[in-house]
Amino acid sequence: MPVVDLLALVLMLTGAAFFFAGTVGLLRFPDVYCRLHALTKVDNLGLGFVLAGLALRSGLLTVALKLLLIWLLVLLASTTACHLSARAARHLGVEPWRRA
Amino acid sequence: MTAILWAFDVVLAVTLVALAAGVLATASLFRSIVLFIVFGLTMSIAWARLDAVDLGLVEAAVGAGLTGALLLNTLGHMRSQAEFTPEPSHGPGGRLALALAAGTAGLAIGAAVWAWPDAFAGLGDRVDTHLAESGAQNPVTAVLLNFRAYDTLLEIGVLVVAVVAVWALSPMRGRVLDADPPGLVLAGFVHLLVPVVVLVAGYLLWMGTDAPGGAFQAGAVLAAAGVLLLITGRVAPPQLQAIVERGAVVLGLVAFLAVGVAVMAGGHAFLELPDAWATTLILLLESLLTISIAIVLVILFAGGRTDAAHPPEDAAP
Amino acid sequence: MTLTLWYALTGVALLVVGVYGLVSRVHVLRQIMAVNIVGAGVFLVLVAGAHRRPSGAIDPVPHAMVLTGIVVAVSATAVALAFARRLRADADERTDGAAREDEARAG
Amino acid sequence: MNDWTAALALFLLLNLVAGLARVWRGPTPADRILAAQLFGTTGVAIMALLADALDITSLRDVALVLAALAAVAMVVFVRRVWTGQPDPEEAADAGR
Repeated sequence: MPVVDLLALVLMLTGAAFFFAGTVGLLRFPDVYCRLHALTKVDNLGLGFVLAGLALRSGLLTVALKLLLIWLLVLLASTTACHLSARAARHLGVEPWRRA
Repeated sequence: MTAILWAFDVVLAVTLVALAAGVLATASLFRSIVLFIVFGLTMSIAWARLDAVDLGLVEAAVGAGLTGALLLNTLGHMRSQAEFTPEPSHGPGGRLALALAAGTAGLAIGAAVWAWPDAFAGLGDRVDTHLAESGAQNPVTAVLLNFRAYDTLLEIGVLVVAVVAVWALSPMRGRVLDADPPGLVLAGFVHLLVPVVVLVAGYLLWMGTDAPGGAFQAGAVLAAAGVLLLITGRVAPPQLQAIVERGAVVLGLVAFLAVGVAVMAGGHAFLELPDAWATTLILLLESLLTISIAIVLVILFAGGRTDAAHPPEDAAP
Repeated sequence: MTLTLWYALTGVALLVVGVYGLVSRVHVLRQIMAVNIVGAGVFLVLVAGAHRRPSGAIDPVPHAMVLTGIVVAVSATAVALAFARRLRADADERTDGAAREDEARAG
Repeated sequence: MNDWTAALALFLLLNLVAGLARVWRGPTPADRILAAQLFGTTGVAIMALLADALDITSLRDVALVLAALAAVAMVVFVRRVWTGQPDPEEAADAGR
């Protein structure tokens, strides 16, 4: 396997690990505020790694730029959605979790 | 390779059916709607798996931007009143009968599908033969704008009729919407995102003649940007009073008819695009259709005029 | 089992679930979603069937039909939702007095 | 190496399905609407991986559309559905 492909594979596997961690967090964290971290931070890092791996695999600058644009758009959307849903949850009266 | 993709197909199909069942089985309407949004987005993965990229694009735009927005919007309108009415149940006998009837119909259709011949060219070969003279490299665009332009013409007609129908059902009393300022983060987000979305729509439109993309995809994406502007109060709800607004609704239909009739001057049949002009005409039609489709979808989302004479009852702060 | 058959049968399954939901559920929003699920099932059958050309390419005609179908489904959904809202608004107007009493009692 | 990207797409699809359990369980509406966000990240990744696994480059455009519209459902939710009142249906659900 060429070095570039190997590097791409490592990047994508790292991304998959982050996605897995995000899913575990989404299912296991105690309240919506914690779960937002899993979904809008961890998963985004995972997406970044996966897209970086794919960009490396394609070997084309245009493809890499398109994937970068996709990642930036997702970051923008996630950040906003995280803020909006946390605010909505607070207004809905969802109490933040505290260790009992 | 194949085994992996098979596993993918199995997981995808089971997920789709489970989501559909969940949408219809759950007690909470809100949960139902969220599952329905997810169902639509999962369909776009299925389209990707079936090489139907054009459909994946439009489903992604519709699923992420429009259907969910329409349903959530209606739920928001309906929820202001006493809402929760438990579903009357049919009783076990009735449910069993209904399930048996639906299952039998499914078995019959399933058997018909099972009996399909494995190889079936359909109309694909004829499209391939004439693709070069259609004015578009993307066969789906060639079918939509040239070979079966009648279908597309009528579809634009359906969109205009939908606007008329929605408008005929208004005005209605409801809650005052979009009055609160959106907040700094949301306002900034919309400010940043809308130009990018417009750019993406333009890209899909431009790509449409050669690759997956085109008027419907671009129109649906553009409509989502319109929904964002509407919902954050950046643009006022359409009232369909101004000639510009009304003109935009019928723009696609009128352009389509005009082109269809104009080619007849050159001795062609109605909507028969002359080969030499086909690419130009398709691009022109698609551009106008994109604008029309986007505006119609935004107007459908807005859902009718607001009645100034009868202000909504909870308008007071 | 081919790709075509698998996805076409998935479409049939969606059709069955949608039809059952349509006739067994009462809330109008859920019925509108049921109609959309039936539509999705039909689309899936059509597009799966387009995947059978001997050349391995796809038949673009069903794709184009489903593309228009999706957009028509969205506009039909919008009209149905406008009907639902109008029905609800009219029903509320009739029961306005009763609702106000309820509110007074709850408050 | 398309095998690898196909396998990763399958893995992420399973992640997505597992995440959907959160939609079902809730408990708050904000938890449920997060599912739409799940498609903004995991769905985009699946689409980009499929573009590579199936050799259909234009699937990246689908990923682009998903990414561009990822937050629309959430925006509609906070602007139209959230009214600050407790939801009678959610209460009914919780009691089940």
